[in-house]
Amino acid sequence: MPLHRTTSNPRTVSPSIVRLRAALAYTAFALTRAVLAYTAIIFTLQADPILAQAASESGWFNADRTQALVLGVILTGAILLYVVLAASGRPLFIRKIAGLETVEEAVGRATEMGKPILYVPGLNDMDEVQTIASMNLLGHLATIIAGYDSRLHVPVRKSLVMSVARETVQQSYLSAGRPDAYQEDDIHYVSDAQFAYAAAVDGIIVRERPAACFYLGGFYAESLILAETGNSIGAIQIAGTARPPQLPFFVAACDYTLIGEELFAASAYLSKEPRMLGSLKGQDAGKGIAIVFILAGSALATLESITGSETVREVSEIVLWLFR
Amino acid sequence: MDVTLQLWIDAALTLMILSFLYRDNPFYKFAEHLFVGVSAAYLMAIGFWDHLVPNLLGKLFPSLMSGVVPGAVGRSPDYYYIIPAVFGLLLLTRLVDRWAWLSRWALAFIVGGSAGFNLPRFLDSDFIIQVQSTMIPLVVLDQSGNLLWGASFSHIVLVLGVICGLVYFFFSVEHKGVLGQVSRVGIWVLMVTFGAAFGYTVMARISLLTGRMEALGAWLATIF
Amino acid sequence: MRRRIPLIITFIIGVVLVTGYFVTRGPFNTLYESFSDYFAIITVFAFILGGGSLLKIHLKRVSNRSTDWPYSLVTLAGFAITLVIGLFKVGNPAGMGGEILAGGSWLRFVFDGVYNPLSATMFSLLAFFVASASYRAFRARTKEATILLSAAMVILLGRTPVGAWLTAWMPESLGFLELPNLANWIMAWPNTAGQRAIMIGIALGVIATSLRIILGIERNYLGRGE
Amino acid sequence: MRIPESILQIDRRIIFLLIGAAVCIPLLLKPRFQDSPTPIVQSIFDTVERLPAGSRVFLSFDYGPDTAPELDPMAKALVRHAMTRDHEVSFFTLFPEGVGQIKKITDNLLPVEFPEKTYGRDFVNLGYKAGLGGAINTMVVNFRTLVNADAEGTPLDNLPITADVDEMVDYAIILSLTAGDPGLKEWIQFAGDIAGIPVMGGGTAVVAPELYPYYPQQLIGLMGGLKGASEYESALVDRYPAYRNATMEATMRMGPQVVTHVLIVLLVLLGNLAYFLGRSSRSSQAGRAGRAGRAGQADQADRRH
Repeated sequence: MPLHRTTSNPRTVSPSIVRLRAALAYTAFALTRAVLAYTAIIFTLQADPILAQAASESGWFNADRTQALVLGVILTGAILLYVVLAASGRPLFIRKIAGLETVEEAVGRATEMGKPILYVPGLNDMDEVQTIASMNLLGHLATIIAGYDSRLHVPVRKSLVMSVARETVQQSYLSAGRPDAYQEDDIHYVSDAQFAYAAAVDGIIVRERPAACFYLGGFYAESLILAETGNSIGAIQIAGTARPPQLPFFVAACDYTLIGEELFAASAYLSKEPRMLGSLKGQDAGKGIAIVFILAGSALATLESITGSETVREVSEIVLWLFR
Repeated sequence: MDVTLQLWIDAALTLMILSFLYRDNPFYKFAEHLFVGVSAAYLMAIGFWDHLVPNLLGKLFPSLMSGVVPGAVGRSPDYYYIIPAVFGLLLLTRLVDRWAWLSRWALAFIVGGSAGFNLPRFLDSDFIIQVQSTMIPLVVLDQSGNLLWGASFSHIVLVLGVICGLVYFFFSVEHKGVLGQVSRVGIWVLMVTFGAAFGYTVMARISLLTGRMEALGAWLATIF
Repeated sequence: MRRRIPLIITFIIGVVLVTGYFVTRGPFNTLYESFSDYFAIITVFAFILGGGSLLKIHLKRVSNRSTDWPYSLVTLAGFAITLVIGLFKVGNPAGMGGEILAGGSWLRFVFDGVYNPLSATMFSLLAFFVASASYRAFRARTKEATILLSAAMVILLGRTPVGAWLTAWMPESLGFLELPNLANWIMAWPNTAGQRAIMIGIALGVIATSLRIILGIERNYLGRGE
Repeated sequence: MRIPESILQIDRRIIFLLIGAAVCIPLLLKPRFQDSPTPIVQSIFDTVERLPAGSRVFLSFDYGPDTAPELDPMAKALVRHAMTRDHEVSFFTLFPEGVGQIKKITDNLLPVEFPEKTYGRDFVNLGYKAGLGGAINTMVVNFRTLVNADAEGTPLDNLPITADVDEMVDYAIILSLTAGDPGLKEWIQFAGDIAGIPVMGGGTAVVAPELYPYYPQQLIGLMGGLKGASEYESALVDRYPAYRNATMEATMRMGPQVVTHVLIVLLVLLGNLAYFLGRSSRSSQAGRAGRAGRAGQADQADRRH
C-alpha cells in the first residue's frame, strides 16, 4: 500500500529519537486536548451549586444521564489511552478486512482496461459520521489511483460533500505528486433527490462502464439499484455502510462488503497510522466491556430467575448500575 | 392543473424509467436528465421556503418577513440565528478562490457539531440500551417454576448471538483458535440477519411496484 | 491559521454539544436543541454550491457538444423552469404568502406530475432487482451462503399465507416449526442478535470517530495540507 | 450438462418479465387472502383498544408518496380504529412530503367514513416540522416552542382538542408510520426513552428489521410492511365486523405479494438445482468461472478467513 508521507528533511538525527520525540509531543497534545475537554464538561456541569442535589428538577445536570456520562468517560478514556499508547510507538495488530485487500487490484484492473473508477459516497451529508469515514477512505483511494493514472469519478448528492471530496482528492493527488491529474469536474453534484441521484448514477454506470465501483457511506433504498446495475456490467464492487437495513443488499450484489463498524475501521486499515490503530484498539476495549457486562448481566438475571432471591436482585442492581 | 394531462405525463415518465430494465435508451436518458434538473431545483425551492425563510429570515427579521411567515408577526428577533447565517455565508466563500479557505470554518462547525451531537446519542441509544436489553435470563421459568424450553432457548440464542457477533468485530486480535471459532459463529449470526432482512424487504419492493402498476392501470382505464 | 482556527471551532462546538446533552438549561442546551435547525439552514446555502456545480457541468457539456449533450439541455431547462416556479411561487393561489405546495400552485403540479412518478418508478425498479439479486446470490455454495439462503427462504414463505398453508399439516406439538411462526422467531431472536451486534459495533465506531474529530486527531476532512 | 449452465446464466430480463407478470396478473384477478394477526401486531391493536375513550393519540406520518403503498393501509386502519374507539387524534409529520399523506386521510377518509367527527375537536393536523430527530427532542423538552399552531396557523389554544396540551407527555401514546430517518427509531430515542411516552407504530418492510431490537421493551408493537398492515386489518375486521365490507387495501395487495414470493422461491430453488446438477461438470473447468456467476458476500464470508 503506497503510503503518502511527506518526506522529512534528511538531517542526521537518529530515527528512534525522532520517533520518541514525536510520540511525546503527540501524547502531550492528545492529553491536553482531552483534559481540556473533560474539564470543560465537568466545569459546566458544576457551574450551578444546585448540582449537589442533581436529582432535583431545578438542577442543571440531567440526572437521568449520569450513567451515560460515566460510561462515556470510560469509553472515551479507553480510546484515548490506546491512541496515546500507539502514538508512543507501541506496535498494534489489525486483522484482515476482506475487500480492502483487493482495492489495489481493482484499481490496477481499471487502469489496464482503460476504464474509470466510480466512487459513491452515499446519500448522507457531512453531519453524518459515516460520510466523514467515507471521505477518509476516498482520500486513501485517490492516493492509490493517482499512482495508477486512471480516472476517478465521484458523483455526489450533497454539495457540502462535494466540497470536501474535492479538497480531499486534490490533496491526495498533490501528495502523490500528480496534481496535474486532478480533474475538478469529475467530482460533481447531481441532485439532492434520492432517486434522481440513483437514476443519474445508474446512467453513469451503464454509459461509462467503470471497472470498479465503490459504494462507501450511508446508503438507503438506492443501494440495490446501484449495486445490481454495477453487477450487470461486470464491475468489481466494494461496498460498505453503517446503515444496517442496506447491508443485505450489498452483501447479495457486491463482491465485498464492509459491515457496519468495518467501515470505520477501514481507514485505519488502509493508512496503518498508529493513532487510528490505537483508536480501533480502544473500540475493541468497548466491545470487551459490552461482552463482559452482557455476560454478567445475563448470569445475574439467570440466578435471580432461578432463586427468586431478593439479595441477588440487589447485588445485580449494584453491579449493573451502569446499565440501569 | 388538468388531471388527465397529469395522468398522461405520469404514465409516460413511468414507462420511460421502466424501459431501463431492458437496456439504456433515449427515453430513459430523457427521463433521467429531466429528473435531475427538476428535482435539484424543486428541493432548492423547498429548502428556501421551508428552512431559510421561516427559520432564518423569519427569526432574524420577523417584522420584515411578517408577510410570508405567519408566525413572525410581533415576534422579537432571535439573535442565536446569527450563528448559522454567518457559517452559511462562510460556506459560500468557496466560490471565490482567494477566500475559499474560509469555507473550512463552516465545515468545521458542521463536522464538529455532528460529532458532538452524535457521540452521546449513539452512546445512549445504540450502546447502553442495546447492551442493557441483552442482559436477560438464560433460563426462563413460568409462574409455578417450570422450565420453559422454547423461551429459554430463544434467550440463549440472543445472548450468544450478540456476543459472537461482537467478537467478529474485534479488529486488534487475530481470529484464530477459540476466538476464530466464536467469530465464525458470529458470521453465521450475521448471515441469518442478512438473509432474514433481505427476505423481509422483498415484500416492500413488491408493494412499490404494485403501487406503480395501479397508477398505470388508472391511466389505461381512461383510455379504454 | 487556515487549519488551526477550524480545529478550534470543531473542538469548541463539539464540547459544547456533548455538554448540552447532559445539561438541561442554558446556552449549551439551546445549541444542542437547535443544532439540527442550524444545520438545515446552512445546507440551504450549500444548495447554491450544488446548483452552481450542476449548471457548470451541463453548460460545459452543451458548449463542448460532448456525447449526449442535448440531454444536458433537458436538465438545464428542467432546472431553470422549476427554480423560477418554486422561488416565485408561480400560480400559488395565496400568492407569496401561501404554503409552498398549496393545491393549484405550479410547483404542486411539478411535484405530482413529474417528481413523484419518476421517484416512485425508480424506487419500484427494486422489485425487479431484488428478484435478480436473490436468484444470483442465493446459491448454497458455502456454509455461510446456505445459512443466508435458508433464512431468506423461511422469511419469504413465512410472510405470506402460503407459508401457513404449506405447514398447516404439522401436529400441534410442532407448532413452532410452522413457517409463519418460524419466520417470526427468526426475526425476533437471531435477527435481533445480529442487528444488535452490528448496532453496538457502529455505536463504538461513531463514538471513536466523533472523539477523534472533537480532539482534532481526525482532520482529513479539512484537506490535508495548508 | 448444458441445460443447468444456461439456467445459471439466464438473462436477467427474463426474471424481470416474470416479476412484472407476477405483479400484474393478481392485480387484475384480485384474489383475496385472509390473515391472522401475530402478537407484535396484536399488541398495537390491543393498546388502541384498551385506551379509555377520548385518549389523546399522536399519529406521525413519517413517510412520503414513495412508500405510501405500504404505509397508507396502516394509516387508514389505525385512524379507523382510533375513531371507532373515540380517541382524539393529532396528525403530525417529520417528512415534508408527509403533509400530502395526512391530507389524504383528513380530506378523503374522515369526511366520508366518520362524518360526525369534526376538525379541532376530534382530530387536528399539526402539520410538518423540520429538524428531523432534533424536532422530537425539542417537542419533548418544550412542546409549545415547536408546535404552537396547527397546520393552518390556528393557535393550539383556540382548538378544543389541543387547548390542554402543554407537554408531549399529555399524549397517551405516540404512533409513527416510518419509512426511514427520522421515524420510529428517533421517536423511541428522543420521546419514548427520555419522556417515557409509550411508542408504537408501523414501518416499511425495509426499516422493520432494524426496529425489532426495540420490541418489546422500548416499542410496544410493530407493523412490518404490507403483511403487518394486512394483519392489523384482519384484527380490525375480527373485532368490528362492520369493516368486513370496507376496502381493505393491504389485504387486497397481498395477492401480488403471494405470487411474487412464491415465484422468487421457485427461481431460487431452480437456480440451486441447476447449480448442483452442473457442479460436477463445472468443477473440471473451474478456471473460467465467469463473473456472471459471482456469489456475492456468501463467498466473501468464506474468503474472510
